[in-house]
Amino acid sequence: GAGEKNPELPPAQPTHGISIDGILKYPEGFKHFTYASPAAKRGGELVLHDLGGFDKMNPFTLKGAAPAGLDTLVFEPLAVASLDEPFAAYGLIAQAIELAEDRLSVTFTLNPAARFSDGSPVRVEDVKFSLETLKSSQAHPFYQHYLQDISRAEILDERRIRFHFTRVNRELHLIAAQIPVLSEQFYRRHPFDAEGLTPPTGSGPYLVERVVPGRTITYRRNPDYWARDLNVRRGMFNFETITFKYFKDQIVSLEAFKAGEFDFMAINIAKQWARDLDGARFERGELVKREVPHHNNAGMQGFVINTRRPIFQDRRVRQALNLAFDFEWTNRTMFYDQYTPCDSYFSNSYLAARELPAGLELEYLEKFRQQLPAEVFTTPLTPVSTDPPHSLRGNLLRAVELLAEAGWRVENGVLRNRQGEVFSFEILLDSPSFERVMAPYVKNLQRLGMRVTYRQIDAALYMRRLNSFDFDMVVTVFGQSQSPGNEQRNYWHSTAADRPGSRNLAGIKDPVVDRLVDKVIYAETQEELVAASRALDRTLWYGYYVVPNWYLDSWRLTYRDTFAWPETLPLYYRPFQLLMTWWVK
Amino acid sequence: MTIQPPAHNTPAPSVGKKPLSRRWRRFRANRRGYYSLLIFALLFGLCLFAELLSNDKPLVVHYQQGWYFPLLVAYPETTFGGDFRTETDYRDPFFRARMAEPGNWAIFPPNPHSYDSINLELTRPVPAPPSTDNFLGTDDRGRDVLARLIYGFRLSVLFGLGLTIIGTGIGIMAGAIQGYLGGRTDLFMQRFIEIWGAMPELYLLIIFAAIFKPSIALLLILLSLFGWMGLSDYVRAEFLKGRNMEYVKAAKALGVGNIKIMFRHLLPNGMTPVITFLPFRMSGAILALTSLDFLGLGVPPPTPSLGELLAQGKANIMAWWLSLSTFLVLVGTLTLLIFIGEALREAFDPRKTGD
Amino acid sequence: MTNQKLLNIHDLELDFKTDEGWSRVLDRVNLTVKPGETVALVGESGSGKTVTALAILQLLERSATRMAGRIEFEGLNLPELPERALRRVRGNRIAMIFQEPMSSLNPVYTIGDQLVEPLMIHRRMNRGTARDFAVDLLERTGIPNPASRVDSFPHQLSGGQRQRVMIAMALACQPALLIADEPTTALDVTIQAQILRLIFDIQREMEMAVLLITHDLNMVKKCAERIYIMHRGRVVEEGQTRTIFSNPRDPYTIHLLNSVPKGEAIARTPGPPLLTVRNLRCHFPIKKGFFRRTVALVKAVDNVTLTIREGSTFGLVGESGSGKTTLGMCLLRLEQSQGSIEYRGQELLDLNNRRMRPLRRELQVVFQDPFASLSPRLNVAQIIGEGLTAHKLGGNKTQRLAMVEEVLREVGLPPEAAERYPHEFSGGQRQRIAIARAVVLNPRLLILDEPTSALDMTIQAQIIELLKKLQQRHNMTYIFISHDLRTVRALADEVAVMQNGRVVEAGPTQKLFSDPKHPYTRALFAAAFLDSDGAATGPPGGNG
Amino acid sequence: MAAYILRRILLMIPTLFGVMLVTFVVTQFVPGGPVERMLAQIEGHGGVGEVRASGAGDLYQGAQGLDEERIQQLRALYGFDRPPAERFITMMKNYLVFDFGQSYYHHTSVVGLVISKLPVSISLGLWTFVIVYGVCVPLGIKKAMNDGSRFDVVSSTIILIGYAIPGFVLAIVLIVLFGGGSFWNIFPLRGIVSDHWHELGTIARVLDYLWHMVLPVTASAVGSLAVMTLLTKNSFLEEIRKQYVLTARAKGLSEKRVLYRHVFRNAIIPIITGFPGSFIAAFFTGSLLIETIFSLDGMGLLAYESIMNRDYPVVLGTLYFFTIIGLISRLLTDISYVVVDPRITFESVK
Ligand SMILES: Nc1ncnc2c1ncn2[C@@H]1O[C@H](COP(=O)(O)OP(=O)(O)OP(=O)(O)O)[C@@H](O)[C@H]1O
Ligand SMILES: Nc1ncnc2c1ncn2[C@@H]1O[C@H](COP(=O)(O)OP(=O)(O)OP(=O)(O)O)[C@@H](O)[C@H]1O
Ligand SMILES: [Mg+2]
Ligand SMILES: [Mg+2]
Repeated sequence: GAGEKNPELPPAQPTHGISIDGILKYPEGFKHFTYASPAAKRGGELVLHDLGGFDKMNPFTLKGAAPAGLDTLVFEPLAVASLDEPFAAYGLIAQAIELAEDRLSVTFTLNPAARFSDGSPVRVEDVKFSLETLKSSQAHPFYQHYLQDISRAEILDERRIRFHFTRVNRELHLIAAQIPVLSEQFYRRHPFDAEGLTPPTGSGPYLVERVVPGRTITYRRNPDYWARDLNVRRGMFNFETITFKYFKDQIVSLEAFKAGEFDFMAINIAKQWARDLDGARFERGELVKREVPHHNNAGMQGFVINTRRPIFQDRRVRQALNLAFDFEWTNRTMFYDQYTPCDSYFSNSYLAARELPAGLELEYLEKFRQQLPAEVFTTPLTPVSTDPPHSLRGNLLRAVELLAEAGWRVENGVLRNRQGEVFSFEILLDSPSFERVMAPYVKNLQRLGMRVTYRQIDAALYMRRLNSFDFDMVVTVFGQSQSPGNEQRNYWHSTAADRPGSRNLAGIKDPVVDRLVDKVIYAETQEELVAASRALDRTLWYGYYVVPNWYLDSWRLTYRDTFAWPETLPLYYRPFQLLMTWWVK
Repeated sequence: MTIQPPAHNTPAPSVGKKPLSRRWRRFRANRRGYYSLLIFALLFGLCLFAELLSNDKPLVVHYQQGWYFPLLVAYPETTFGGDFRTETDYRDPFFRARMAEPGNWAIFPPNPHSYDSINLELTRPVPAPPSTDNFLGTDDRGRDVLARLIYGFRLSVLFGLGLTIIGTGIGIMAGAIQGYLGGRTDLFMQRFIEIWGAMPELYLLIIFAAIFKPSIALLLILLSLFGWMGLSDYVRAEFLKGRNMEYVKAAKALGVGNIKIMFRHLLPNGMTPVITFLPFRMSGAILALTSLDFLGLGVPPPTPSLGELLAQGKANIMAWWLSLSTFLVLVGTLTLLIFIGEALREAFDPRKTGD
Repeated sequence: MTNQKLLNIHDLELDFKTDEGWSRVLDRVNLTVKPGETVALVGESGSGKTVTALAILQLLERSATRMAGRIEFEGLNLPELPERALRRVRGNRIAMIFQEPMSSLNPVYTIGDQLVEPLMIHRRMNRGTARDFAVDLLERTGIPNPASRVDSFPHQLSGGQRQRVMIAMALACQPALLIADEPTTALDVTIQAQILRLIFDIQREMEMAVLLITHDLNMVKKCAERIYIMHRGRVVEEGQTRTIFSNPRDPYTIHLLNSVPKGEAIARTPGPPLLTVRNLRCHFPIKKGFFRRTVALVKAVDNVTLTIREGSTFGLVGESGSGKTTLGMCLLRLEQSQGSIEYRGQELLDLNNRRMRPLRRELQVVFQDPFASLSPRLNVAQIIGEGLTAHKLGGNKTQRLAMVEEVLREVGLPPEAAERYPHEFSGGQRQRIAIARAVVLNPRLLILDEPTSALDMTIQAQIIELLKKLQQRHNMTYIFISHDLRTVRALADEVAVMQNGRVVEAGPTQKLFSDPKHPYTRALFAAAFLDSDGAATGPPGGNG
Repeated sequence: MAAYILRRILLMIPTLFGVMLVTFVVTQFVPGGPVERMLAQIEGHGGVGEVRASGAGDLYQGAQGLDEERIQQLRALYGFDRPPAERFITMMKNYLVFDFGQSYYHHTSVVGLVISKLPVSISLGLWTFVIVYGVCVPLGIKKAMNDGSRFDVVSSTIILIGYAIPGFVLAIVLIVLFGGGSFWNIFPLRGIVSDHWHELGTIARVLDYLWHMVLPVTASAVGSLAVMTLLTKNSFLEEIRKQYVLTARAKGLSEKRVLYRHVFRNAIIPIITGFPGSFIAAFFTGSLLIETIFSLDGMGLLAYESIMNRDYPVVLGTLYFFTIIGLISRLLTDISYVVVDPRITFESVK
């Protein structure tokens, strides 16, 4: 948690790191990240896998697929995010970072030692080139969008470069610091969007050693890596070589792992975790599996109810839909009890609302007491449960009551309203894996008299219907970072509700939500941010816009038992990031 | 002097026996084919009454002196003193508690599961292996595999039959016309087929999936549109070859019309590909459903299809009861069909006598 | 004893499996052939001659037949011989000329390819020598232009030419025993004589024995040393040719020997012209190479002009391959032709298919190769009934069936034949089915292409009686294509002689036969009627 | 015949045009184009797994997808800012000179893409093709000879079992059994050659290649045996009782020669008919599932992905190319009918 009082603005002198709230865990001159061990041994090889294939060596263009690892192993940003702070980055290529007082520009001072793998120094021109290239139409449009508020780069002198912003935003300087630095020289020789598999020149810890097109890529540690002993790199990137083998089928890749084809795998299917990781190698202890906790913000995964549809406009109806989902049964029979129900729009995060509102949070909510349902103030966020003393029958009976209050009654086995309209809707799915979850849910809804169908459609068609909000219910996850920002407007704000392509899938148009979203976005301090997020969390929760699903607060990892790791785990990370702190025993 | 009829020790003069009955006799003479047909007909007949064999509704309920027939009438749970006004879930503990009361009873079909009833009392994770409750285990969402097999077999066979009949019919027609008439007709119909055959079927399916609600009938129509072309090439070839035969000339000399020549003289002699492909088309139709299910373009979810089971079998390779039982049904069906086809071929081949 | 007898069939019994059960076809047949000897096997159509021949070669399908008895050949009991050893006998030691040469050749290989095969296998010749040898053989069978003919496919040959190919094939390896099943039925007398001479030459050179199956008693008289007479699957009589001809004992033999076509065409007043043919031409392109370019033309029918009068019989004779069959096909528009065919004032060549179809009932044909002209998957009732249904004749189904049975009886087949399929009949029976099929429609004009070639004398006489009766009753017109000049003389009112696609001479039968003008006609008649006196070259005889 | 062939070749032009037009028109109506597909990919739809990916320390603005302006830009990139007719004409002009353009999706030209997939497809296709025809024809003939015998029934049952096992199930089973994960470690799981193939000697290379081909070829061939075998068997049964077979036997030919020379050519027409289809299928269509499971980069996967990804240049380009091949092979088939059976003509019925 955070909540310490901050100075009004971040200091306007160059610092070794930056963060969203100005607080840095690691002081100037720190030795290494705590989740990396200086005792790590260098050497050894690591073999990994990925699904699909690759056909290019530039991770920053639109078309094609770049090999896994290329962006993090070969390219480097100006500053590296630390994995145990909500949002902080420490200089890598940029030795010092200076956010202007007006927050409309940031200045990076480059580390004079920074070198590309061809030995040439990293120059400010390269940084400028990187920004311009990524913002150009040669690069993936995502970058144009992402970097749209960084208007231009200005070279101040040989080592200093300033990025100008078009508007004030808490995150912009962090975004700027994330820009990967490309070698202008290299891309002068090899056009940015050229075809082919020429290994790129970057400044990162690894070099592309060998490529078998589409199938295998091997990286070897750059012996002359300039930042080998830099604090942000110490104890990391320990393997001598890292190889990615490509598979096209998930099940086969698991078999291959069991056959010893590669060393490490993160499992994202509960059944595989519980059932398929067995065999001689596991018994002998050659392969082990381990759940590693994390604190990533799990956001909210759920069945989104499209409130643009007349039948879903009544909050009681949506609550009834909530009550019909039997999470416990689903989790037990389908997921081997591995998941935790989503209990917040910021699940697994300090931003999630707990208990009853208090303090600043209550203050925010108090203003809207009239417009808000009473539960916001009286009941903590609790997921629907069928565990005793609750039961599915009880929940369904409660749903019947709610529906009746909303004017829906069963006649001849069918749920109808006063006009005689039938309660029917369709659930759209984009992959078959959710069909099995829907089957029992739909059965339960049918007991309420609803006519519900579910079907999977092709991804492009799905996208089209999503963008035009032409659906009744879909499964989605509202992803959240450690520091919610502008994207919240896109998720919940009434202006997004009518904008095709927005992520306000539920069609929320609630003035209270709008105001709370603004509070989140314009939060000046961490405390404000937390309070606003929690208030928003409660408001959304009791709007019953989604039928909450579940999340996992750990990574399910299985690997060859040859690795050693640092004692301290990071907090917010992905498996590959964790793996980069490991070494061979 | 009168002329003696030539030697004949035929046991009994058989005047009046129609070629059809003769073919039937020949068919029966091939015991393998005949029994295959019997078994297939039996299985298929049974499946037509799948509701009586495998259902989550009891056949008869005796409750508080009243008689109830849930198969025919949908009784709300309130009938049995329950809470919901929607149809009773007869597997619900509530209902079973009612039945446990003295004087009340219910008779369930032999396999008390329907294709879409989810076993909510499962204690083990799904897919659950065979048990006394689910004879062939459950699929990955807790539904009974046996029930899905029974219903899936029915649906798949009906679908396969439909597709086969339509596809074979059109294929024979198109091939016969091209092969027999030749010339321009052949030239242009072939070009048409080439263009038609290049139609991106998947896109059409996607387009239709966007416009209509997916259903078996829609799939049947769509797949029928394209399912005939392969066969028509074979029939065409047979007709191209057959039309030069002397007996065709003879038929022409008799004044027999083109259509009759095609279907009376040429077709029976060019049936080889048709009969060979018949069983495979049936199973092909079943497998087509599988691959479409795979893309989410198949039958809508709770519909039982063998394809869906196969897809589940792939996703749960260790749950052998899924793949194995489906596979056995497929092999069984196919083998029966092939043997039937073989007997059929023999029945139509007058030269073949006995084994 | 074994070196005395080349072939010794002892108590051969044979049953065919039918849908109704086993049906006996051969009943205790005993037959011997000595080396170099010519033995004739004669008998009624359907009596089991062909089956006997096939049994000798073990060519009957094992699953569909049941066999008992011994067939000894060169001391080997053939039924017990393993397949390998049999193969060394077949084609090499025993060769067979099949009765239906037209259907017996593989349609997709050139005759050359088929001819060289036994040579390459049994004589181990290489392809080139074998081919030269084959061309030479063909030459000796009288096929004109054999060097180019050898690349023809069977369907490009006339009936007689195909038969000669069969003969050449059988003689290729100079076997010890030649089984000749009606070897000359499709051949005109001149060629016939040439073929017989060829056989005798080889017989003399190689001491080849010949088992001659035929219904041509003249030929038997002329060639055979001994005769076996078969009737209903039994050998009813056997003996020296001379003895049997002079002193037949079995009633069937007597009956058979007496049935010689007799009489002449009944004098009739010629009716109005039914069919007038002017300048009819039919040319077949010979195609070669990958692109099948036309390299030559076969003028199968070349500028033919004829008039056929209603109610008359028009005999068409001529050399094998002279275009008789093709002319018949052209008249029926089954082959494309140029010129003019006027039928009852209507130009046939101008009619489209739809308008032609009703006329088909009036214009009927009996094909030269009856087997090929019968749909293999239709039974006889369907085959014969087909025309009736096509032209909506004969009322309902039962009536039609009655008509079918009636016509079967008329051609001498039992009514239960209606239920059987073409392959279950003997050659002569199939021929009669083809005749029945045409006759049942009661046509105005009937083209008969060698209608009696496979029939023994008794049946032949019966069929000719039938034809005459129908002519009288319905004023039918016949075009009678035959190489059997005696039958032609007995039947035809007018005769045309064809050679190389042209009609070289035509006129009233009497006049033509008594005073042939064209040298070819003269040569033809000379051959035919000289032989009948039995004065011509007989078999030189073996060492019997 | 020459005229016929010429006519057929000339007719290929309108046919090809028709094929392209029809397909192009259909693609115009497909809901959700490459832009949507790209968006879906950016937003990570269609994945497996019951927990959707969520942020892990990243800035989360990326999750918003793209704004309208960017989407328009994408549209322009794919050429959708121009009217369909214009696009079609440009496309056809380019196709005439075999310029197939760039994939929407992969960072390669269509031609390059196809070429990169061919080694796999040809390997799989060739072996499957060879095995299928090499096994089916003799087996079918043998079955025809022994029709109804125990051998016939048993072999039928076996090939039917092979047919009925869906390819992907078989493939997975093979992998589980022989891939080393659970049972025996005998065959490799991935690719057509090992990664270090280039460092091997010639013989080792060949062995390595064959070693890699065993499982995928087995998986793809097993299912294809049944149809072809039974087709051969039935075609032979149709011919085997004809008169000319008797003649051939009477000549004293060996059974083999009778069957393979005399009957074969008469019975082969149905087999030839299936040829172009299975040829194209084997070499160019490939098998999506086999390729996926054995991690092979072949045409099957490409075709499927480009269809699902709405990668129209690849869809249409490959279609154009394969249609040409298809048309030619159909013509060849027809010509081979005439070669095989001289009685066949294509003239209209008289
Ligand atoms: N496959 C068969 N099935 C049943 N019966 C058959 C079969 N083949 C021949 N027969 C019968 O066997 C008998 C003898 O036939 P075969 O062919 O030997 O006669 P044939 O003496 O050669 O007569 P023809 O002179 O007419 O050729 C005939 O009655 C015929 O109907
Ligand atoms: N389809 C064809 N292609 C080429 N030549 C053919 C074809 N059909 C027949 N011929 C040739 O035409 C000529 C006449 O044949 P046709 O069958 O009319 O003779 P035919 O008089 O009936 O002889 P036969 O008495 O031997 O039956 C023969 O030389 C034959 O080779
Ligand atoms: Mg005979
Ligand atoms: Mg003739």
